[in-house]
Amino acid sequence: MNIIGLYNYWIVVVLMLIGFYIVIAHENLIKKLVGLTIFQTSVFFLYISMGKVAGATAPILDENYQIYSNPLPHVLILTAIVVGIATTALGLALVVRIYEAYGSIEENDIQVQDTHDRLECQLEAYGRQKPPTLFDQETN
Amino acid sequence: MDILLDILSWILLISGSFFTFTGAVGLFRFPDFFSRTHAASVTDTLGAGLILIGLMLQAGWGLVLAKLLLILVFSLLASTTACHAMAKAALKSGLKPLTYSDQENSAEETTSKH
Amino acid sequence: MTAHFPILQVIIPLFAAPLCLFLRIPRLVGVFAIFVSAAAFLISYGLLQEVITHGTISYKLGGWPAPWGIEYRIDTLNSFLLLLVSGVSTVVLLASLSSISRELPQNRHTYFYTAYLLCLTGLLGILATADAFNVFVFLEISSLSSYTIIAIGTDRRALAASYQYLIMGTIGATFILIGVGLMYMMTGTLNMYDLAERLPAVYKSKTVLSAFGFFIVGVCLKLALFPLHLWLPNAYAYAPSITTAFLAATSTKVAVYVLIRYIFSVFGIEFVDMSLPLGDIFLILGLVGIFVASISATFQLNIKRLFAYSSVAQIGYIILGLAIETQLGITATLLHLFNHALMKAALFLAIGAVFYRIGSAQLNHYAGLGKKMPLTMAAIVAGGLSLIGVPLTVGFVSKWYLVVALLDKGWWPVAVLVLLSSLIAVIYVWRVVEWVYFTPPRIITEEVKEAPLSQLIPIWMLVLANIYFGVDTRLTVGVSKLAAQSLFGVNL
Amino acid sequence: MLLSFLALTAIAITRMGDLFAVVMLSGIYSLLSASLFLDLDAVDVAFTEASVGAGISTLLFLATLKLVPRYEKKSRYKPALALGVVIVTGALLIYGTLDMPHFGDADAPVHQHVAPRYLNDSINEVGLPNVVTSVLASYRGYDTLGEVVVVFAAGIGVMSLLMVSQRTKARALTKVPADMQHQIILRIVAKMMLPLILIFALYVQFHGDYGPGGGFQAGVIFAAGIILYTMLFGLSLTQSVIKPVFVEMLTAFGVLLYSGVGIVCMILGGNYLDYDVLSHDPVHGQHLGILLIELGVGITVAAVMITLFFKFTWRTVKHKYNQ
Repeated sequence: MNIIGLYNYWIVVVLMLIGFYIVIAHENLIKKLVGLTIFQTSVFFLYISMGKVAGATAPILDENYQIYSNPLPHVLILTAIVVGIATTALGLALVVRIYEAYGSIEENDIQVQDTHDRLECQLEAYGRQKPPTLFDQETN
Repeated sequence: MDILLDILSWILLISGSFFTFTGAVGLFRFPDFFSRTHAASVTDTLGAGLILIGLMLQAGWGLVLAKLLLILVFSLLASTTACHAMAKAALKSGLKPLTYSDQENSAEETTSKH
Repeated sequence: MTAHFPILQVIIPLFAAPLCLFLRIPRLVGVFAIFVSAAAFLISYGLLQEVITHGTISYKLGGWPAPWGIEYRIDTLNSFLLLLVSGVSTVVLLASLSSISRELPQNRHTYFYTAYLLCLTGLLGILATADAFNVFVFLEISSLSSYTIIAIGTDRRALAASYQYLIMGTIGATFILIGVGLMYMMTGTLNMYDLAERLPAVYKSKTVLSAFGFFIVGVCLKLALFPLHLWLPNAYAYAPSITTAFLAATSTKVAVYVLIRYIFSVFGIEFVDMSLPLGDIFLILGLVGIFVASISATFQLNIKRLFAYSSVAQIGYIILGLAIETQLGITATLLHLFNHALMKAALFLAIGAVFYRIGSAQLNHYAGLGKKMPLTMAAIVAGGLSLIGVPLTVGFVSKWYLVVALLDKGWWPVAVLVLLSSLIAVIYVWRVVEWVYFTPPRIITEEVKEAPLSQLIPIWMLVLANIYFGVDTRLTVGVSKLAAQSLFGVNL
Repeated sequence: MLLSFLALTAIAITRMGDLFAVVMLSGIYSLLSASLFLDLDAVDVAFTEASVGAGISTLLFLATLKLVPRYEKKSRYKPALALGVVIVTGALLIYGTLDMPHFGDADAPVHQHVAPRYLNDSINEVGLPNVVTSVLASYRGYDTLGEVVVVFAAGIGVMSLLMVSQRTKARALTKVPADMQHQIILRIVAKMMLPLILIFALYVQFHGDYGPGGGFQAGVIFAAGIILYTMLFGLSLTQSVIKPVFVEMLTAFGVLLYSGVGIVCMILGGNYLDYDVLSHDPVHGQHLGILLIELGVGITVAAVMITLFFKFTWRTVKHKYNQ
């Protein structure tokens, strides 16, 4: 019984994890955003599942029905979906600009270019006045 | 009368499902893009269309019937146009249909439709 | 009208932001934004007075009673922070008029101010609300607009930084969403105070525990607690100066507020003690964060990055105060929240003023600026001293309270470590001083003049506030104590 | 069954290197989710997910793919650390599910505490059959305002990030023809469909009180109609019909309308967004308030979506022109 009652949630958890994995493991900026969408959509399932009542119908009042599912999670998720698309849109705009500026949408390439920039600044700073005693160890 | 309608609608539903199924099989089994598009469009038109008509027979007179009718009209319009656009885009981007010389004779009839 | 203060506070910037798009004349929009922010500041001052004299204010949005509708609830803690956020925002905006015209193309100004006001709306909304889901919505308002004001500049690295922040921030927000969902699942309510009443019945449940876990991790991502801070240094370093000053002073502070609010008012300290060694986790992460970030700061060449790392370190101090879990500790945390906002705003504004003149934030370009821009540089030094915690500055007050709280708890090794870490702060502030005062000026900087008055005034307002609140601690300490008391009072 | 489909799609997405396919799959994922939402009685959510998730978001992804490389670079990503984080998260989640009320259980706390009032009293207090709309627009109307502001904020973000100067626009337009000038069938069908789409959007907008639908969905559908038109007839023609500046103003106008309704409520003596005071009869006031704010939502959402599409398309035109 325990297994059946929770089965639905477990699948949702698996979906969330797949999305989450895409976000953190992949280098491609667009793919990260797709992963983010999957991650968020899966969280929506968590909410909607908890609002479901067995044998109920959609929460639109009608004389023919007595039991309705819980409307509150639906409202929250409506909000969350719209927030999700807003984030995606902004993220995509950033990706477009990043590609124009760096010529790549792979996280690695971008980091390499950034580090390169920073090292050049350091050379300029210490090149003439002081030897470079301390290097920036930071790699992120 | 009711039973007649019921039987008719079930026939339609089942044949619709059959076409949907063949469409899906075709999508996987056909050799090139254009023949696959053909299979997919069968799903959209014949499959979905028959199922919708079957459902309409089940629905009886009312708002639901009208809605199903609208869905039918729109899906016919939209999916055929989309298929057309897709095939055209593929052709434009340089994808050539398979011909006799590439493949055995079975490919010919599917490709010539487009 | 006073009855509507809690909502007006948030609604004024919210309503003003879209109006900006209609005004369209950049300068006008800037002035308009200043007035809007000042109005929010005045209202929050009124609110603080009201709360101190009459106690907690509750406001029912839409006229619906609390668990059904959304409630705004203002008490000492959040009115104090509302005052801080709107105040800092106003001062920063004063400096923005000239600074923005230097750093942004003309046609982006309107968008900048719109996004800025939206960000302010979001932050104020998070502070004022008593509804768990509403926090998520306003968090997203402030986050989305802060991604915008970070990326809006001309530095390409800001784009990548903003993207990184977007990913991390959205993961954080989604974790918060999961946390809220699980809490809702167990209690059936979203109102914080209703949650606080209903949660004890299900304290033992594993679901509540994981809800708590998700919520905390989500918020910690937002407040850039070590090791979840990776987005912060880049975002602060490459954003326009005004953005940096504003966000550094406010956005992480608001996240800390959410953390405090949930730990103390919603879950309750007993639950936290019972379920997780959160105090120890925070203690360790706070300490490691302080040291790692401070040491990283000493290696930075970009002065904005330097102080961004120092921000991460300061978050460590703030979390340390939380880890103590005593009234004194919370007082120290709140004090440091307030004080750190003052000093970072002053510092980043001063850096912005330098950028206005020399167009760079590289430390080596600061060579010899001590003579050219004496007032601005004096402000940077004052801010730096405050960061170290020299007496007569605000930094001293909060570190003093932190150390006292640590000793009171009996954690004297930690107190020693805190004092030691101040030494690292001395190192990185000294590096700045060395470049500014003890290096011969470069040829390019020959022509540099003092920063314009429109920037000096806000900078020195903040610096004087730094010194004033370092000497006269009645207001800040009083309010922090009151807030800490009320936090512990709720759970008794 | 649907859930397994979803899982399969998600796994396919992780494996694919072709971003175009990834985006299409994510559209399929959204559509499957929408069916699942429908199955779980969340009709409004299903509607929104289908129009927003499967429609607009796929469209935006495709618009971006026109501007960036289509294939993911195979690189050595660090699956060990990522897997670790994911497994910890998953463990925490699974651990959390152990004490959850069972799926579909009517006695779960969720159904006992706050929700019953919405289901039992909203018909008297707000007077709408669609409880989701009542809660969305009235009980938790402030959240919805926040959500409109989020959309607006995203709109502002994209506007500021993807600006194209007037000069480039004027010059580019003379050189770059619309993509689909030659698609005659498409154009004719689209011309037939467009008015119907717009009418459908209006229906969804104003029927949201009684059935699934409302400002968001309507806004998105309306925008989809305009976007369809833009894709087929070119930017310049669309922009001579709908001025971009005007659309930008509209994004702001929707937010102003929504928050303005709240302020009017305050002036009339109620709390913020307390529609009861808008009319002598509370239920009538609620109706009026909800109508207005849904309109505000619809306007902002539609305007933002159209603006987003314009901005992305302009970027594409600019790139082509520069080449």
